[in-house]
Amino acid sequence: MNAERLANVAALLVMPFVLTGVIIRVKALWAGRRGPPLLQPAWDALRLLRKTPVYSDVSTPVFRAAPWVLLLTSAGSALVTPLLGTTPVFSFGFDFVVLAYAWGLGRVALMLAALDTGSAFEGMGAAREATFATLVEPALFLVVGALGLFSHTSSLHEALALKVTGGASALAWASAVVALVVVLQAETARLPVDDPTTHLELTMVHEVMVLDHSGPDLAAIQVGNALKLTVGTAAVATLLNPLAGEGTLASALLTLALSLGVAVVLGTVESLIARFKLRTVPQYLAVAIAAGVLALLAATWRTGGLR
Amino acid sequence: MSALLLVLLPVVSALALAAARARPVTMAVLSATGLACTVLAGVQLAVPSDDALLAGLLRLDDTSRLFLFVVDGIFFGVAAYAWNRVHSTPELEAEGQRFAVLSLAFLAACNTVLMANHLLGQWIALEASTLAVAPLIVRPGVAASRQASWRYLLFSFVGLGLVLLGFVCIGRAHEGGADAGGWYLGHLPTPEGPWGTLGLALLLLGLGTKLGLAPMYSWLPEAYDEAPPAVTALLGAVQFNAALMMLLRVVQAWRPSGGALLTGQLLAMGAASVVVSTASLIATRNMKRLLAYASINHAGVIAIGLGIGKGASYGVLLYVLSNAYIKAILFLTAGKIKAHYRTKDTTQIHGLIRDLPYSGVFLMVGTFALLGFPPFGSFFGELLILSALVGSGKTLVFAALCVLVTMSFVATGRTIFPMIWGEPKQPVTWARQTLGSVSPKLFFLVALVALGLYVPPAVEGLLKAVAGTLEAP
Amino acid sequence: MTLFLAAFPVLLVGAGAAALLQSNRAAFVVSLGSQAVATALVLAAVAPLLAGAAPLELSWHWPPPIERVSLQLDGLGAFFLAWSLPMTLLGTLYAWTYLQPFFDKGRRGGWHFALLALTSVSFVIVYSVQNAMVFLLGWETAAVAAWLLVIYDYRNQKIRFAGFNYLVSTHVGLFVLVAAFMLMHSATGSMEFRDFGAFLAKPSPTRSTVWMLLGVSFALKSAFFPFHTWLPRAHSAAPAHVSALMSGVIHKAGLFGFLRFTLLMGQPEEWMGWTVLVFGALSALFGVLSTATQRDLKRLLGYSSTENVGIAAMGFGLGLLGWTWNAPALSLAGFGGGVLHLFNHALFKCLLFYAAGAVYRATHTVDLERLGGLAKRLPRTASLFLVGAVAISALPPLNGFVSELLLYSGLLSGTAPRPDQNVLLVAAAAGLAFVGAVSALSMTRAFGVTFLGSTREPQLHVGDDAPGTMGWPMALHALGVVVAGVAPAAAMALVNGALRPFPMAGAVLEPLAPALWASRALAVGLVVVITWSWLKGRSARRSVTWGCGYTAPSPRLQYTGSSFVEQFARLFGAFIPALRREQLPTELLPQQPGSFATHHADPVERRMFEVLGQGEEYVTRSAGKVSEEPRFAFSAGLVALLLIALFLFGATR
Amino acid sequence: MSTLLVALLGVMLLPLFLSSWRMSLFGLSCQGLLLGWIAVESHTEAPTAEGWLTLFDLVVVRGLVAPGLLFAVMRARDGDGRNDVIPPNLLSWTLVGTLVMAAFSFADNLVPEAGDAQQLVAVATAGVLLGLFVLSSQSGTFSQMIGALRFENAIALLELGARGHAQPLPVRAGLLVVFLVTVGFFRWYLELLGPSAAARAPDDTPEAPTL
Repeated sequence: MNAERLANVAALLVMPFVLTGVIIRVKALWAGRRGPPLLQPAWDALRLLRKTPVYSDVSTPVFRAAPWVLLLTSAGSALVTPLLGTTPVFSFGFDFVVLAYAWGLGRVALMLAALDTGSAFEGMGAAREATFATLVEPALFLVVGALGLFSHTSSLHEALALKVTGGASALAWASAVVALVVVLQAETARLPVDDPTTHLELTMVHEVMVLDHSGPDLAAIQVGNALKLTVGTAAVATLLNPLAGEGTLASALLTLALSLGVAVVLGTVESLIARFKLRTVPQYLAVAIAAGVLALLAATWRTGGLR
Repeated sequence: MSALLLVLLPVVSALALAAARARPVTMAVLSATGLACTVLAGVQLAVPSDDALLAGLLRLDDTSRLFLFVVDGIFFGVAAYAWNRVHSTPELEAEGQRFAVLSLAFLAACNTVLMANHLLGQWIALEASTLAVAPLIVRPGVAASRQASWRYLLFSFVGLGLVLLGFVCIGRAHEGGADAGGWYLGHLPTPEGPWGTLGLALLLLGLGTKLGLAPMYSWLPEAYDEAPPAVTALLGAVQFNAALMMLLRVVQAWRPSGGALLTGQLLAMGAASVVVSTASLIATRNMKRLLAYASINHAGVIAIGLGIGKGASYGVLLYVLSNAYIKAILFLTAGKIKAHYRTKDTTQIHGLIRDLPYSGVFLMVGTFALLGFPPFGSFFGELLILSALVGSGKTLVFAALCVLVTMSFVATGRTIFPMIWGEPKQPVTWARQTLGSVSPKLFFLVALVALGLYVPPAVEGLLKAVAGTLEAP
Repeated sequence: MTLFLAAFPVLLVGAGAAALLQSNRAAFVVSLGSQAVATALVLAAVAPLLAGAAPLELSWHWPPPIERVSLQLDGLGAFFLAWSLPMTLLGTLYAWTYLQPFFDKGRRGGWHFALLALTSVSFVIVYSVQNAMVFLLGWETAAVAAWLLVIYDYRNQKIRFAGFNYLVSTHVGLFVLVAAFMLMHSATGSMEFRDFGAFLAKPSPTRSTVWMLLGVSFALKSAFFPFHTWLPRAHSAAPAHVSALMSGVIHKAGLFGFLRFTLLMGQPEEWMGWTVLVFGALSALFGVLSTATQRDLKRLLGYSSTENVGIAAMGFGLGLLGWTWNAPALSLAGFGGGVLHLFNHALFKCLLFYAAGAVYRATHTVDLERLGGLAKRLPRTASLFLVGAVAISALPPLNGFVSELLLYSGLLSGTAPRPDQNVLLVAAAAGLAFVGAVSALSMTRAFGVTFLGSTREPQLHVGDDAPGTMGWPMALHALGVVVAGVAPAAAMALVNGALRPFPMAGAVLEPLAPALWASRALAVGLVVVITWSWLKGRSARRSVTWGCGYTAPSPRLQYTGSSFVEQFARLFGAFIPALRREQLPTELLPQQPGSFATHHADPVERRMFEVLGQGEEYVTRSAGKVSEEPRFAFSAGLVALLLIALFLFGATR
Repeated sequence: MSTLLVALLGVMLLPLFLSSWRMSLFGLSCQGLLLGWIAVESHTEAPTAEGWLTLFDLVVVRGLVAPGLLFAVMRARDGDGRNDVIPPNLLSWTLVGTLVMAAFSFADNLVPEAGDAQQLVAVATAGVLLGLFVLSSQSGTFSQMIGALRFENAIALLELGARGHAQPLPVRAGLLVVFLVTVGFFRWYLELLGPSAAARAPDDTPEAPTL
């Protein structure tokens, strides 16, 4: 068991930068460019760590603490998710509730930091982030609750390792994948919900909240986001991986491959479609909620449903 | 023997005051007589003597002893208030003289009603009390008060006429039998057959008019509004209880035989008067008229309580007694406030709690008791009546009563609370209220709280006995 | 039992003395002293009960109409008393400084402190009495005392209206409660709760009606969704400590009443569990939506009481369901979660209201649109408000998270007998998650807009931070919040005492031990991170906030409370109607400044006032028609006479 | 006996249709006298003290004293002698007719066997209903007094019919005294208020302090 935990910790250290690098590289390829080296996000983080931060004279200690709270909660949540398809570093009953609410704490810290700077743009970003979060949370609980009902468990990694046995569990599995992808895109500010590389503050959601952060704080936020991306991708990969629960080397490698695959898909999606209008994003998030409800209803289906 | 004094003493002092022109001592004699009657009633309460007087026309039993003590106590309070008023404003001398004579005659008549053992005799005493108080309603120089006084007399005349008609009809029910008993309480003719039922119905309609219940009640707001506050207190607390005593005698006597009609008509009239008074409470802007409609509301609830009977009698008695004290306090305070602000319009009066601390507190506490807040007797009385309503299966009436009482609660509170706590418009200075002028109301207040929280065992025994007589067997 | 009984006269004497004393300081000391002695006495009597001693019984004769006054102090009553009285004590301490401006203007505080002692008396009565009449007496005393406390600053008409609105609502609640009691009294013939219990044990249509009536009256007392209209007005009008006590402690009597009668009833029916669960969820949803959109900080906290009471009711609903499916673990998770959340809510709600009081004391306004950047002037209040805000949004390290985790462990456990029931429970869990997210949004908005950024109204004068006597109650509540979050076993010791009278036994928190260890680890991490970043950043370079090159930034440019929630409010516009008052500039070069303000009204209240207004106008019109002329009365009499004759004809024919 | 009753009914109805107050008062005194006559007719046994008292009450008090007192006041102040007792329109006249017919059908329903007793009850009920009808249609003080006195006479008539048991003397005397004092008050109020409820100008004298 310790070998798996060590592997998980190693994955936790490496995967965030690799996945972000893959997404950036795929977008560059679609745009016909070679794109930066795969580990560029790591180098950026190191560069920022060496810089000295500059704080707004309006801000309070909350501004200074928020990035590190985000990093702490994202790292904490990563410890609980099955990065390599097998048992994560820690696994206990209702761990995904702790995960969801830890992400909530990180998000609240970031929003407070945004409001602390007293700038109109950051307030706008915090408002949008808060509104989208209110739609993402119920979707996450519906999906993981439904999966929990299927596999009669309350811990995250057993729920994700769903065995598709009948029509009902197939439907649940499919709608869970759709819902988790949408939740992943909303949480980690990927297109079509939010464009990380845009320069026009009025259109940003996540980036505009971190406008005023500099130096190590900015690095902490970027690593925190990368960690959330890893957690989301690993969850989707574990769900896609047919032999998720066995804990063999093959299933670990398959999960890694699937994670990279998901990163590639995300990069492709980002390259091909533009960002949704702000008014339609809630409808897009409603798709995740609908998928969650569908997964939940599948649990009551006669064939393959719960006995 | 001492019971007879309760009637003779006021009559003698009334005659003395009428004859003599001794002005300054008049009010003192009035209050002294009031005090003497209260003490006598207290003595009767302590050592009950069950002798029949005046060839059986008057007799003291539990009900009359209880009501005698309460009514005379309130009369003494009103007399003390009047004495203080005359003492503080000398130009009321003449009016004080007239008030003393007539109110003593009124007291004598009311005491007779409370002690009567013969229904027709009781009727005569009630008519006499009406005649005694009618001229008191007239305030010199105010045309509306003359109109109100005439209407009061007219309605009483017609109401008591109906009662007499009822008696005649019940008498006819025994066309053949040589019924020697006549109208003595011990052995009354039973109202059965068409004549009997008609008689009982007319009787209740007439008494309802006298009590201010539904169909013919429009005299009450006018009379309570136009009369001087001391007379309003007499009307509301003393005359109401005298008329109620006659209704209690009727209920005690004929509940077994005419029970169904009794319940039906009392419930109907009670419910109708609660509805009408709630509507008028919401609409009125005049302070004394508001209190008048509130007393119609309470009369309605009492009628409903008497109508049900089963289990509600204790509640009804508690409600009646606390109601008497509440009306005494509120009418006297309303008088003081009107004299101070020169207006009865509730929207003009503000900041009472600071302008007139004593009256403000009395109005607040009186309104609390009026609306049925806990520490006062009316709270438990109302609860018992409501529980008996539910107990006897009349849940529809219960629901309607709850809604109506809440609506009247809102209407009364909405009008009176801004008066108590508002922002005082013009700082009018007023002679500091001495403890003397306030002591009668203080005494009523103590009695009110005692009725609510802790009824002394002696009084409790009496209340239970009286409630027993009102219950259906 | 004598210890407990001694508290009653002590409080009454204290209240009486405080009312009569002329000097405010003497009245305060007397009231505080009597409450302190009473609290000590009650805690001494209550402690063994929480540890599991047998309930104390006592009854003695009282003249009618009460007949017998019987007291029975069991675990449930002990739990409520254990924290109600100390919190009222802290409220009285807070009141002394908060009311100083009034005392300086010559206002007498004697009555106010007396009423605070009287509120404790009503707790002692309501939480221990077994006789219906005395229960109603205690119930109404609490209502009247709270009303008189709310209208302390009676000079202001809005405050008087809010007080009267509250009084009428509680009076309606009292009538519904009287209806339920009298139905049971007529069925059993006695006023004792023990006999009511015997009647309630057997399922029957009357039992269901009585249960519904009790539910409505307790819902109105605890301000559940359709009956909550009195709460926000009363809280924005009342002094801060009165709002804190009312929404933290006094309105918990409703939930106590519900638990008391659930115990008396014994085995519930399944539809009762679902009704309470759905009713609680509805109340939580509506409460949190209104919390997100209010402009007035105290109204905002008032609505969040409706939300948290709804969450506690979801726990009770879950407990009832577990009881009917005889799944003890589920039932314990439900009742345990509900009662723990009720206790946690009392802690952090009082903290938040005290902080709001400190804000009002410093700036004389609680309107979010004018506040901002108060953290620099009121550091202690800001940090304590932050602790309360994090706790109320149920974020991990603090106590709100523990009780919601308990609820989730019940809702998501999947131990219901049929799959469709499990699905409904998971849906309820999703609803709870939505409520948690929106509560996070509203508390971020409340804290961020009030304390962070810069003051939106430049000429707003901000006074100094809360002095000692206001600071200590806040600090104690914050300490309670942190301890209940990090070491929930302490809070569970109280809650287990409350759960003892319930038939199902078992460990409540043990299955969640690893999750709680995770949140403790997170707490340690947070402390390390916050202190490290606070030390590191003190000496850092400072400059202007990045404004994308805009040269003339002004504090008015900041996101205000309404703009923060504008997109969210548009999503849920049906539930929270937005009112706009605007005076837009018309000409090309506008001379005078335009104005624009948005308010979010409470749809239930607007509808209620609309209906009441129509009714009153109709009654006034019709009452006006009936003239005072004797003619009308006599014609009515004539009609009555003819009716009697007709009735007689019917009889004789 | 029945002719007397018919005469009494006629005396009750006639003044309603005329508009002079003299006719109303004259009607009242006729009613008193006829009542006395009926009392003498229906009680042939030896006259007792109560009998004499009743006769005195009917003939002297109701027949002469009451109308006389009111007559003095009305003559002193009244101008053109016009005073309607019921609204002078066909609707009120038809109502009077229906009320009388209702009284008769009520009587034969209540007292099955036809005869003097039934007729007496019918006329008495008609008197009660007419008295109340006058009261419920007039707001003038004088008309209200006429209505009240008609109502009282009808009760006295019904009482005559039910001569079942003798009242003790003090009670009968009490009834008489109370009626006399009431009529005295009627006279006092008539002087105070004036015959018709003309809307007097509201006296704006500052309100004197009252008790």
